[in-house]
Amino acid sequence: MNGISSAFWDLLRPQAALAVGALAVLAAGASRRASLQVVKGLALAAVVVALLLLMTVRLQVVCLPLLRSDLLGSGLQAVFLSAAIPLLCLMEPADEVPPALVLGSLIGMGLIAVSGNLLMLFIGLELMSVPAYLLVARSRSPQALEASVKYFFAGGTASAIYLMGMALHFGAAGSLVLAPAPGPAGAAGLALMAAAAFFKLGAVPMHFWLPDVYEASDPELAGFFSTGLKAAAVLFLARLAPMAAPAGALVPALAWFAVLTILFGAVVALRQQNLQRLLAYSSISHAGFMMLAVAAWAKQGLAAPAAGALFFYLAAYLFMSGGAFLWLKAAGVRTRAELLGLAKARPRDAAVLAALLLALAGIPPTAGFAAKFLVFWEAFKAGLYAPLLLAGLGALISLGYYLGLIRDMYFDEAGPEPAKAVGPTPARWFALGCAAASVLLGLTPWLMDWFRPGMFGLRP
Amino acid sequence: MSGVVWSVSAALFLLGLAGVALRRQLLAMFLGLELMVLTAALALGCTASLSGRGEGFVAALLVLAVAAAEAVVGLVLILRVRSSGRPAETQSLRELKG
Amino acid sequence: MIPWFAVFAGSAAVAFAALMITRRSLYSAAVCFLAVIFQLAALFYAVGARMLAFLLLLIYAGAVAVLIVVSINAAQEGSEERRRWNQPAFSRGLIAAGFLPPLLEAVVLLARGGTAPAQAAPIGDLALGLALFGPYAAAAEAVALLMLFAALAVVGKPEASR
Amino acid sequence: MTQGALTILWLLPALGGLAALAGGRFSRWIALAVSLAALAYGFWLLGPLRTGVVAAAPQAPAWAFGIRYALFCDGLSLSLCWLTAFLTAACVVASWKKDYSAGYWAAFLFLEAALMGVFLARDLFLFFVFWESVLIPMFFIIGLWGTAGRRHAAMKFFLFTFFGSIFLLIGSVALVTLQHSATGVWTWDMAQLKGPEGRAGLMIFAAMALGFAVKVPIVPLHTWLPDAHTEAPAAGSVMLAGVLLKMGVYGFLRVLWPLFPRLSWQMLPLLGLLAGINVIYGAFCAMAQKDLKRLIAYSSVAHMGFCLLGIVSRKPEGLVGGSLQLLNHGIITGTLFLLVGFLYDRGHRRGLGDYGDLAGRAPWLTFFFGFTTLASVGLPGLNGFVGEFMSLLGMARTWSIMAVVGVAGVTLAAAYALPAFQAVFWGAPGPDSVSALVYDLDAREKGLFWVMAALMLAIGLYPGPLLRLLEPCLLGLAQ
Amino acid sequence: MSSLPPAALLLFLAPLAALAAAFFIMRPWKPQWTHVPILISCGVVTAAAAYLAAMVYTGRGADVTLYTWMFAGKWSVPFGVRIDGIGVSVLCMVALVGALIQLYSVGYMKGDPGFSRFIMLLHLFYLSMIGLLVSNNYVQFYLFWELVGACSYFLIGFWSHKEAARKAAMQAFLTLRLADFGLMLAVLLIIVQFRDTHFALFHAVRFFPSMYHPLIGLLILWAAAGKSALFPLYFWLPDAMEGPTPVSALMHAATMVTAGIFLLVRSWPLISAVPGLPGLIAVVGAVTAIFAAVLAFTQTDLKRILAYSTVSHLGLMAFAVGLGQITAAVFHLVTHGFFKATLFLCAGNIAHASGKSAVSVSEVGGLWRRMPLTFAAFAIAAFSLAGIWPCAGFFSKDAILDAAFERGGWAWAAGLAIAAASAAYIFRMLFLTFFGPRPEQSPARSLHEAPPVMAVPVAFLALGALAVGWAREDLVAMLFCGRQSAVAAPSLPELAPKVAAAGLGLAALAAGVVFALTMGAPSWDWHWRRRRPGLAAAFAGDLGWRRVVAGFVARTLRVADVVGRVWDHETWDAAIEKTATACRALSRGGSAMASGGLSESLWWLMIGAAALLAWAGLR
Repeated sequence: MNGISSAFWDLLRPQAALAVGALAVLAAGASRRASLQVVKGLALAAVVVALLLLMTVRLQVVCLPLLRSDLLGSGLQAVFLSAAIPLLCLMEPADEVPPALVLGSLIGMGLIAVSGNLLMLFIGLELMSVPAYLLVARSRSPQALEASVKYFFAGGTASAIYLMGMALHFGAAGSLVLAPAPGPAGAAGLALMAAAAFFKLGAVPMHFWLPDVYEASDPELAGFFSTGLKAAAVLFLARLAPMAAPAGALVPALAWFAVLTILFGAVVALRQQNLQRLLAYSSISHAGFMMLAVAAWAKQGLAAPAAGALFFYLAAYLFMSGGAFLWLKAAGVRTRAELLGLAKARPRDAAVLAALLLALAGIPPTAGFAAKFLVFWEAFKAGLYAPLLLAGLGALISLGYYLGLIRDMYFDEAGPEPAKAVGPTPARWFALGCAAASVLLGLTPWLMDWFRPGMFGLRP
Repeated sequence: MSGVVWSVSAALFLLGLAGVALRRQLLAMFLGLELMVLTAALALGCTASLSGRGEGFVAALLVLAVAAAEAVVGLVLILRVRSSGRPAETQSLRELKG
Repeated sequence: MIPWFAVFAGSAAVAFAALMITRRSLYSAAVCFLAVIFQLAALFYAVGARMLAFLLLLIYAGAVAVLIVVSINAAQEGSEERRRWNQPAFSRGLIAAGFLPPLLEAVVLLARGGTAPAQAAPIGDLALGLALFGPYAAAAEAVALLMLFAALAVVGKPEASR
Repeated sequence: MTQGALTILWLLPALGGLAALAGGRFSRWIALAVSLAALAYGFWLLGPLRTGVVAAAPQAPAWAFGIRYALFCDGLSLSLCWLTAFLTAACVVASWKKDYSAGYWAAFLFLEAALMGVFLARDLFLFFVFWESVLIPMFFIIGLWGTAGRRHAAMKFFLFTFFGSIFLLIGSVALVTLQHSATGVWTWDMAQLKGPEGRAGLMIFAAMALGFAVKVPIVPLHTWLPDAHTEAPAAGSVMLAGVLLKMGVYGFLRVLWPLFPRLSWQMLPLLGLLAGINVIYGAFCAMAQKDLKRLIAYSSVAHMGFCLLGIVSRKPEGLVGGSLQLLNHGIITGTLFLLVGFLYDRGHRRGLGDYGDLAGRAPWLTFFFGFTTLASVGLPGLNGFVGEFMSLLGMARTWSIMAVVGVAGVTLAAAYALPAFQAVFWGAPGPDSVSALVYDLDAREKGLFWVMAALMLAIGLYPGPLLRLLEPCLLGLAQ
Repeated sequence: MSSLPPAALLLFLAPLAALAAAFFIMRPWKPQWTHVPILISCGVVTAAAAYLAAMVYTGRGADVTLYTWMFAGKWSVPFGVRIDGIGVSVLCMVALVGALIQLYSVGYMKGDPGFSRFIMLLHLFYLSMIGLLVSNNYVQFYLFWELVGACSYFLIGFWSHKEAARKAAMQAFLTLRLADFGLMLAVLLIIVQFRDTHFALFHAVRFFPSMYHPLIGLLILWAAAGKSALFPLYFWLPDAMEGPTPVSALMHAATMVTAGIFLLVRSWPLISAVPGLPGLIAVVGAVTAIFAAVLAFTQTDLKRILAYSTVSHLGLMAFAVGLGQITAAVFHLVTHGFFKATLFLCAGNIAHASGKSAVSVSEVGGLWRRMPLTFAAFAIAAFSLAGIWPCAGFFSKDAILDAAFERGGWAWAAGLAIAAASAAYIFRMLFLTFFGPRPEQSPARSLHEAPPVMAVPVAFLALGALAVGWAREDLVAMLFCGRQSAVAAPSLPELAPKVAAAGLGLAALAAGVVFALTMGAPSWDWHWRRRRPGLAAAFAGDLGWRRVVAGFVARTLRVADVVGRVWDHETWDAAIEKTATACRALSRGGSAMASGGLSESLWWLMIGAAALLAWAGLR
């Protein structure tokens, strides 16, 4: 192991744990003796160990041709690792493959978090996406296969576009390290790579795969996608941001795409009848806010508080959106019509969803508001005034369906086919936990103080 | 020499894109997809060898490996579509919309 | 001076790529794809990356292209496409055209004693291997994992079709 | 008055709300107890306020970004807190007989807590959090227990106010950021913040004023008011008209005037004009209404126009008069809505033509409605007049034309209030009138209104104590 | 001088105590006895008024502040009592007449279900009128001024089941509010101008006219015109007759309507400082007097004749004020209070006896035989109104005629015209009602003399109408002691025999002519109505002024409808609602974009990448 220095191991410990976990899961599955519960337990253990190891990763900047770590990276790593926990608990896999795939996807996300090199970024992207395609294919909904094929082809094209961008970048800069490349070729390369990042995030013109995938996959998987995958996609974008040739060159495009995403996502979600598809469009709208946060962060020369705002948004989003999808699983509700008059039939469930929706809408006492407030503030500090106003308008439009759902639940009488089926109780506990977190986290946005704003030093 | 390489890879990339976007059969689109990835690997490899930096070779090689992995997944999915009784074309994948 | 060899290989690659996406029948598309791979390998060779050329042929032509042909075959049973494959006139010509350029290139290379027409100094294959398992070990490891998870695609039947 | 003492004032109803939620059958008793306790505590706070301990320094450390949990209280805030507590208690008593679920009582207590928070907040961020949290309980009150069109009204109410508060949020963020770039200190404390000069200052002033204007409501942004008032349950309309409208004017008084002293004085022509339009437009709209609650809603628009006239004039009389009119309007319109609520409980109709000749059947209801209508019209001797007169006096000393418009508004007030009274209580019953269903007030309701009537008469004839309470904190804003 | 005389306090406390006792004790316990505490308080108030009059007569006035009402910054408004000549003289009349009328109303409203409510409302009005007379600053004056207006609304609309009563009450209140617009604005401008609203300020100091001054004067005139039914805003008074007769007698004859004139007299120092204003008041007064007298002559309903006669006499008082003779105006105000109240109560007796609330001229005739006492009282009051020598009216009207004579020119002609016209319509009413029933008249059988509780107050008032004139010098003396006014109001002019003769002559001539017209063979009074119905209708409609007023009201309602329904609801609110539907339409378009096709999504991906490339290239 002469070539691999000790620092190398420091950064990859969580990924190594996940890899070992994945292999263990496959081995247990192959041996036919271990039951599915054991397999899921193993996977869960791997994730927990990875989380613990993540704590030990020294948060300083380590620079190797391939790897580099910083607080934002490890912070978001914690986000998508914890996003996997409810998924692993609640998924009912046919065999041992889906848990392994989840671990594989987590490894991919981990690699994006610690990558300092465009190639590593690409491999992380692929390692995240390929298991995702398969996980979607294995979902129970009849259209699962269709969604996974769409996801595969769109994802494949995006990766190809990313590769072409990387090649152009390599042509211009001569190295694959995350550093700005001079000349038009570098800019073109960055543009293509950014296009791939926008695709992964679900930014508007490249978002068409997202609603189909979220609608077709199982609720808990869609929850994982909306929180875990989105956190990794944001991180992927955050890695690209400092590579703009003159500092902040990418920012105006990022800001205006963000506004387009927020508005389009909010408007289209108004009419959605399938709840998972509605939450998909709402997650597109929230992705817009995250893009705005990244733009603000890049515009302020990678200032720490902006990174803090981005992290807090994703942390809050983990509880809000993840909680919402888990609630769908717990309540066994699929369409908006089933929500009518739910408050009278199941007051506790309705209250949990109401709390989550208020958080998603960004109403003050909730974490959603604190997250939006921090993004608004950073956007203002970065001088993105017009995008800020339009983002506010998007938030207003998003109220239309968040409050619409609450209205359907509380103010209407039960519809023709009220929701009868009730999901597994652990799902209800997870949903309740997420709702509580998304409200309490709001009351103490000053949690940021614990992150010591100065810590988000991200020098390219 | 690099002019030739870049023009070839640009042409092939665009053809690959066209293949993916225009063809109706999934397998033809898949071929287009593979072509685009190969072109990227080509660009990387040739630029590396012309500019003398080894990093490009590693990248090209790994890209090929990743493309191979992707190919497996792609083909499995396409065959599943075929085995579920639907023709392997984009028209049969129209249920999820709105 | 104009690198004739690279130009010829490149233009052949582009020609076959164009042919590939225009052919209605998948079989001919697969054949054209193979031809493109050969030309790319030739281009690699022209540029001096002999190792890459060789690996490309090994990985792509050997494994992926075969997989594609098998899949096309599996995906077409019972359709009229299969019947057309049996008419020799049409596809055999294509195969011949596909393999003519590599043959010519091989002849030229042999004539030049195995060195690429262009005078680019070839990068040591040893350096490539060392880099792969030195600083880039993490990337190689990751790709290996990716291959593992991709292979899982085949395992088990999806719930939908059961 | 330590921070803790003030925190109790808004925390008590909040915890009460939680208790009421869990209370089940006893939740209405919990609600009554907590609201009365809050009122008593509010009055007790007068002692420390009177002994000059106006605002204890906020002990909370400066958490991230300069936001700190800081409350403060002076005459204006305390009087508005009294109003909130009093009206909440009145609502609880008024809806005592109705079989509402535990959520109803809890919603009122949460509403009271949020409103108290708005009036006590010293930190701009905390002010905004309370400002928006008011929306949630009100949204549920209108939506769950309202009348037929409640769903649409609740959504419209929420979206409208949220639209305003987006500008408020962006304005405050801009304010703090520019303050930081000027002084290098992150602070959200209203006392330390100073509005920037020049174009940026104007933009921030405009944004925040828009946020407050939606709540006042200033005319172009008022269309949420009639729907929300008409569809809300009786007690809901009381809180909506009684206190929520005051938040807008309180925002002008507490945030805009101190932060932009010179700019707000330069904006006098525009704000004065808007206030004048409010008065006249509200009066004419009220005249055209056929529904009793919509009429009272539009009358609230006119009355808030008077408060604005007083406050915009920046004369001592105007400021004190405007603030006093906030309290008066709260009591008067609160009583009116309670009465209409009782009428609706009996006749289940709100149209002017649906009743007629109730004087014979329900003399006490007629007496109280007449009494409150006279107060609403501004009959001297009752509290409506004192606030209006002083506001108009303030404006007369600043911009006399607007005072003329204001007095015209007072005259128009009679033109819409009395025909309504007459149509419902005196007029001949129409063909489909439900007057037969109406029976007179019972002891609980009469007691409630005797308290209200006594208050109106007392403030009308002897406003001294309230004026002494309001005056010290407002003289600083006079120009 | 500064110590508060206890009697002044009694003026407030007695009625308040009585009202409280009536409302909280008598009403629930024994409603039919509610008048007991009220009548006691009337007595106390009359006694207090007499005591204060004596006090002022001996030269001791008072201007004391009870407590500070409103205050902010440097400005404050007190709540106080001012006892001076003008106030006390009118106070005595109001107290006495009010007490007698409330005694009368006990009898008049005996059977009515709302008896206790009526008595209490009447007493509340009594309290507010007294408060108005003794208040010591404009804001407090405005308080009682509005309270009086509100009481008139509830009293006119007392019989709320009658459509006409409701409409009249609403019209009265809104017209008074329109007038109060003037007073409130005037008060505001006074405070802005002089920083203080005490009447003492205006009486003591000699001040110079300033920018707001003419406006304040005009607004005060506008307010007085509304309350005292001068020309533009008089139309509510005749309709106010829908209320019970005691209300008409007390409010719309003796007390409330005189508040306007009282305001003019109180603000005389202000008005006299404005150059053209007194002249304008004189003209308005004269026009109102003549116009109303002509209309009175053509009315058929008894109470409406008296209503128009009140309007005419108020015009006369305004005419006197306009001529600068505020002492004559006050003197006439006092005497008018007595004889007009008597006339109304006699009409009330007739209505009470005939059991109908409104009695038209055709339903009476030859009543002198059946109701001798009422006839006697009516005759005395009629003589007083016409200004015939022994009665009080002669002295006060003569004083005004002297002033008119001194001014000469149009004023003298107007004075004579008014004297003649007022004699004409009152004698017409006297002859038609009491003298031999005309063939067209069909008096009700049941007409009989009123019960003592109603007859005694009428007798007293008739006595007052007779005797008050003789107390001319004492009244003048009282007006000048107490709080001295810097602007010396000229004392009553001497009784010039020539003017007196002219006045008496005209009155006698008018009486003769009217006797001929009404009692003569071809009963002219009915004759011209049948021959020219158009003319009769014109007179009934106040020569088109009612159409003007109706038009104004209709236009206001139309404006309200346009603003309320069209602007606010149908355009502005609809526009805001439309944004919501626009969002939904956009949403339908947006979700249609996601057509589910794989190629389309790839196309969009390429378009996005191309856009980014263009952006990178562009920059």
